[in-house]
Amino acid sequence: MSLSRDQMAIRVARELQDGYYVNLGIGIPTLVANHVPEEMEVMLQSENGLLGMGPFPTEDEVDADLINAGKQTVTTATGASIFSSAESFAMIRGGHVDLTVLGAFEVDASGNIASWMIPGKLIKGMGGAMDLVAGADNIVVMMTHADKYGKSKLLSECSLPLTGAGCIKQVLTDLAYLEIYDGKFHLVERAPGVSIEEIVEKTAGALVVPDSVPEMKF
Amino acid sequence: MSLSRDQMAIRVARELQDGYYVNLGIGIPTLVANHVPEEMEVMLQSENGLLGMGPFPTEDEVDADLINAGKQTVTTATGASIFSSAESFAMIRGGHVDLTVLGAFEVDASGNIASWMIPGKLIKGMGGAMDLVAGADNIVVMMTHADKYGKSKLLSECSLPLTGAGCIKQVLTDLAYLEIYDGKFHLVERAPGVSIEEIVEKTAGALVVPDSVPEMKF
Amino acid sequence: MAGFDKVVNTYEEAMAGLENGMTVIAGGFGICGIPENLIKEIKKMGSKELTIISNNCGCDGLGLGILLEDRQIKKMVSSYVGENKMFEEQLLSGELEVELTPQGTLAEKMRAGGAGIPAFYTATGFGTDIAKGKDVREFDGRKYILEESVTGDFAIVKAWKADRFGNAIYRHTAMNFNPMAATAGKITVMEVEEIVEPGELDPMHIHTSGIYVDRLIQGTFEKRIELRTVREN
Amino acid sequence: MAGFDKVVNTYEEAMAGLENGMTVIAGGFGICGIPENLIKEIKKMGSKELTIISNNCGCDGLGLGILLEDRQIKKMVSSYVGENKMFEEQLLSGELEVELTPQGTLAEKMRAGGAGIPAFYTATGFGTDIAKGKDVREFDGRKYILEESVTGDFAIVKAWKADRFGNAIYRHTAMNFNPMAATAGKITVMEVEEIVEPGELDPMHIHTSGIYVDRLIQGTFEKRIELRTVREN
Repeated sequence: MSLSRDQMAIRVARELQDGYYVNLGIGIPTLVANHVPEEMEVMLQSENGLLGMGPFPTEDEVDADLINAGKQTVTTATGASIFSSAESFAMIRGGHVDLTVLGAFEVDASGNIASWMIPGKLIKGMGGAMDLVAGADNIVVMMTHADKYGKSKLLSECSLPLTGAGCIKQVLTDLAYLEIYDGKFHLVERAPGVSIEEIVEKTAGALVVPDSVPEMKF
Repeated sequence: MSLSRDQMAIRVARELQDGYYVNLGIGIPTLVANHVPEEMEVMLQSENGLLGMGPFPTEDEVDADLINAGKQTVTTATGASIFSSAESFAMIRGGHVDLTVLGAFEVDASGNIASWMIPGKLIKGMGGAMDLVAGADNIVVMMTHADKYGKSKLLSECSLPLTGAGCIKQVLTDLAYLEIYDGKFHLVERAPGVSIEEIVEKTAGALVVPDSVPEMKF
Repeated sequence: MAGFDKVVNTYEEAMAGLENGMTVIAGGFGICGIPENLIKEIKKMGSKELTIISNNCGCDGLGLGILLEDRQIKKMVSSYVGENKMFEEQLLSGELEVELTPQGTLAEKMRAGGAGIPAFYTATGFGTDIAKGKDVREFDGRKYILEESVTGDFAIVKAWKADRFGNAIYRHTAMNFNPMAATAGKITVMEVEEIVEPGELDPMHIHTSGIYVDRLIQGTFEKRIELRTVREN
Repeated sequence: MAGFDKVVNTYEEAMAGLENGMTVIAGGFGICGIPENLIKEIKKMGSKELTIISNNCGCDGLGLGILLEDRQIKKMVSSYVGENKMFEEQLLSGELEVELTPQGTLAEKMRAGGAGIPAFYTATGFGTDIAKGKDVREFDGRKYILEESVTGDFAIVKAWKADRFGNAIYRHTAMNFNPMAATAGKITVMEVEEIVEPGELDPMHIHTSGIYVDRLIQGTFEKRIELRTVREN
């Protein structure tokens, strides 16, 4: 069985460590916030200038001046700090964020990522994605293994315009957890009940399958 | 008669305009602050991170955390702002300071300035002087016309290591007020009772003397 | 004499001097912390062929989006131009030019522009379309591209409070691009919710020093919310 | 678990891991806003061959000056090394190397180092000895030199107050180089006059975000004044 979105978030949350400053991309990555282990503290960075993002506000707390990078109203957590966009990206570009989780259209065996533009569709812009992938040492890409037509999103070479070159080392899909190095994908874990054959079949880029590939446990 | 230090400061103060943000270098330039015309407001920038420098503190007001770039204890004026050194030099480098007044060892007819180092003597460092001369459009150099041995400090080419290249356009000495352009010094005003001959004699760099050179009035 | 008093009383005065073809840098993220009324004044003035440097282009009917209605914008420099029907139309018809710039690079370009730094190297965008035609250089084994700074004929920003000298503080994440934008205008116009007397704001907590502010005006703001997201009480 | 609590209880813990030959970036201007006790700890540890990046080198008997006593410094990167007898001796004897850097360039080098900008162009120093060996490039008809950023194995900074998470505010001009230094250390150690609980400081007025701070310690400070200058009451 492929992972549900929540299971994907749970698996990514296992990469968290106590005291981590984390940037969660818009979309599925935000679900990771719901699965921070209880004994652990993490602080969420929002690239529009907030470190220490709290939960969504109650109706009474809603404040037009307090939003996240997804433009949603939010609150501040205890011990938050607020700063300019230049300062925010100084943190990101300077490698001060411990973990970045973001979605993608494609990732390839060289660690390239395409996540911001599909030619022919309207261009909306890369927002902070190019800065995030260039700035973080520790990035987890979170996406489905294949698109809705069954076409692999783990390629030998990205076909879409890149968000960043050679910067992705870890990918969590609905089928597997993989690492990227030496120009290849390396299968590390598989979703419960998902066969190695299915993963091999749905991975277009070079894939190394070790002798033993443990199943994720939930 | 050559100008006194106070007369020099009075003459430089005539370059001030209401609402000017001004950086006064350490030494003689600080005297300019004493001669701001009464109907005028200027704000002093101190490059260690203070805009709106007030007078020296009373004994009771002395605060080790509030100093100027000369390391003297100071106070803040009403409407002051305090910021980091990076922000301070962003103001300076970005050309936001309206007038900079600083001393020099030598200035030459190309607008070069030497003000920070005399080889053979111990090197103390340029501090913020190189940034100030590179950042300001409007700089007045304030110095004696000749050194204590009578040797001109207005040269065809600076002999000492430069603080900045081609950045000085105005010089006020104890003998004259001069502008620099087209690779020459241009005599604009002379100190009361100082002859053009004396100025010509003590200016080593190319000097243009117009038909009429008014005396400064005090 | 006026001294450091930057206060102007009308939006006409605030935007006086804006001409066709000029470049305007605007603060704001989405429609949070945008200079709503200064933008409305630009619409009223009808200036054309503007180049606008701003992270986003507002939305339909609010913020910079309203300048699309009369085709006042020639070119947008932005990181994300979002969901804006009119934007899409003008882009596809070729009436509007867009220079997409990564968000952090855009923020740094504004800061650099205000700080007298003409260009800087960044890893952001290396190996992507953004890098095309840009210098590449290696430092410590990693490759970076050279990005040039930006400045504007005008900068329009929105702060929370400012004293009459233009010393300003921003409220929460309405800060965003405003502090950098404020430094990068030949003429910087700031609108605020409240103007106070000099001395009322703590010098240690000023976000934007008055040295950057040329004109200051107090306004009232709609402060629309783009995505109202709430939890149960 | 510790979470974001950065507080350490001893200066030994604060400086643990400092080794011979490392680079240390220090905040402070003159002896204003210097991390007095962290410097004393370095003296106590006796680390040698240090490269120190700091605007100044303290004075005789206080601040970084005390590291000269046991010849712990191999190289200083500073804008002004002031009146320091021991400094002069070691410089003239060739025991100490000095890399003089314009003050604004030094501040920007630290900021850039912390912000992932490996190099930037500045007009400061163009045409002077500082420009020797550096790339020159013209932008808009003016010439600029390329300056590379700096980072340290350690950064040592002094703030006024910080919460346990390391969110800090500085007092008056004791801010100076501290905010940039704080961003540029692989390990950043901050000492403060007062540690408060998270939530006590307004998020909008934090000067240095806790993300930059690895270790935090509360100390007592001499805060000597270099030039006490007063006027009549």
